[in-house]
Amino acid sequence: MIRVVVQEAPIDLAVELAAVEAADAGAVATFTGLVRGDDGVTELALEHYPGATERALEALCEQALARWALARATIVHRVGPMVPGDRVVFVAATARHRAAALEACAFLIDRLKTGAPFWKRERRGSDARWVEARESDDLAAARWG
Amino acid sequence: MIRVVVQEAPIDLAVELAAVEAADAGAVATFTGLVRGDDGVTELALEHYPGATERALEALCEQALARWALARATIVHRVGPMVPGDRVVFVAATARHRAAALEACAFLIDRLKTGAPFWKRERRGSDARWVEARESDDLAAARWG
Amino acid sequence: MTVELLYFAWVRERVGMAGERVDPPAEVVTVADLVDWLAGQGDGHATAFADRQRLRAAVDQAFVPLNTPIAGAREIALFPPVTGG
Amino acid sequence: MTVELLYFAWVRERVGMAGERVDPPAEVVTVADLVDWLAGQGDGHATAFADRQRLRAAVDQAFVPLNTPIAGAREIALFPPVTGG
Repeated sequence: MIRVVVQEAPIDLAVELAAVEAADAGAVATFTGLVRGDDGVTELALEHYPGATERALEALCEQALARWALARATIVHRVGPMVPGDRVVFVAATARHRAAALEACAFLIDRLKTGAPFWKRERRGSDARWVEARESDDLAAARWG
Repeated sequence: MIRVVVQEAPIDLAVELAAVEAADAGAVATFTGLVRGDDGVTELALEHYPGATERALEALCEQALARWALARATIVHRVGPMVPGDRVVFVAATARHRAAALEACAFLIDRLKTGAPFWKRERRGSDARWVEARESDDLAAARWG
Repeated sequence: MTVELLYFAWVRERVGMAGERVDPPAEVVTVADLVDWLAGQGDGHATAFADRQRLRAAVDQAFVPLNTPIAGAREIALFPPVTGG
Repeated sequence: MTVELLYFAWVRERVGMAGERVDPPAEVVTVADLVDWLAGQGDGHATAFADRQRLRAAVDQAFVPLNTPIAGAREIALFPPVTGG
């Protein structure tokens, strides 16, 4: 089962986890990405491509379900302006066996970094700039072949 | 930073996640193990070796901190009688970078299966039996060298 | 051929709009041709489309390489490499 | 030498107690020797300690192989392979 949400509202982990655990699968692996404030960032704004984003994330979930014996794959992504500590993305994979859940969770977040149309703009005080793509993200996604 | 708890009380994910996210690290990987009821199990009871259990789990967290650049490693393990759907174990690793968080989380749950003194007894109606150790768990733990 | 263009991130900012409807000439066959043609449509466009190495594209919401033909496309999006997640 | 023994899971159930204080003879040098000696201490003990392949041990809360010497140990735990997590 696939759940993909792109939203401007904050991500409520209690709600997302409850939805994920409702599946009758013993292994629940999650990844949550938070806005980091340790390098002076005061605001992170995320732009996306409505429609194409949801398609890309659903395609990622389908790939995960085809590759591992999962009960459920979930991606919840926030867009718009955020501040340090806010949750940007929540990914979850549930399965009967922990290896499938853990691997699928890592796959989803690695692929999401390079395969979905999101763009980050960081603000430090009055200075705002678009984040450059990182080669390390391409490498992490490539490892899944 | 290490947090290890062995408790008879239910695991409260909201509390545990809040504690984990308080660390100023952008990547949060978690694994939650639930009691499965799909093969007729009506109750799972977990016995442990008080004192030695906490030491073993703390040692696992220390190994993870030595091996990956983590902000925080957390293991919360429930003991005593549980029913299907209950959370047995919650593992979390936080880091600046997602690869470290994801790998450390997988390491902690793999090692925990073979390296900590817990014993499971399953009840199906009136029949109760101790769960046999599985070779696949030894193999999963061995892959971390 | 009339096609709907969408711009994101700094492409949008440099062009100065989120999208436009265009009718490129017949010699515009691929996305790369479209980028070259757009670069001549004004100062903002020139800045946005100067460096192809830093541009990515989607045709009808599917990510494609820049040498992809655009015949029959309804919606083409142009944007920098993604930095999501 | 007096030592505190702890039993867990089906070892505890078969012996019929969670632990006991024992004073094994001098020829009991290793954990394996202790297991053999305990097997002769009664019917429950005999059932619990019949199959060494299925027994694991900790000396003073450190997991050890069964050929580990027990000299100086204060607490020895005997139990089945763990099935945790």
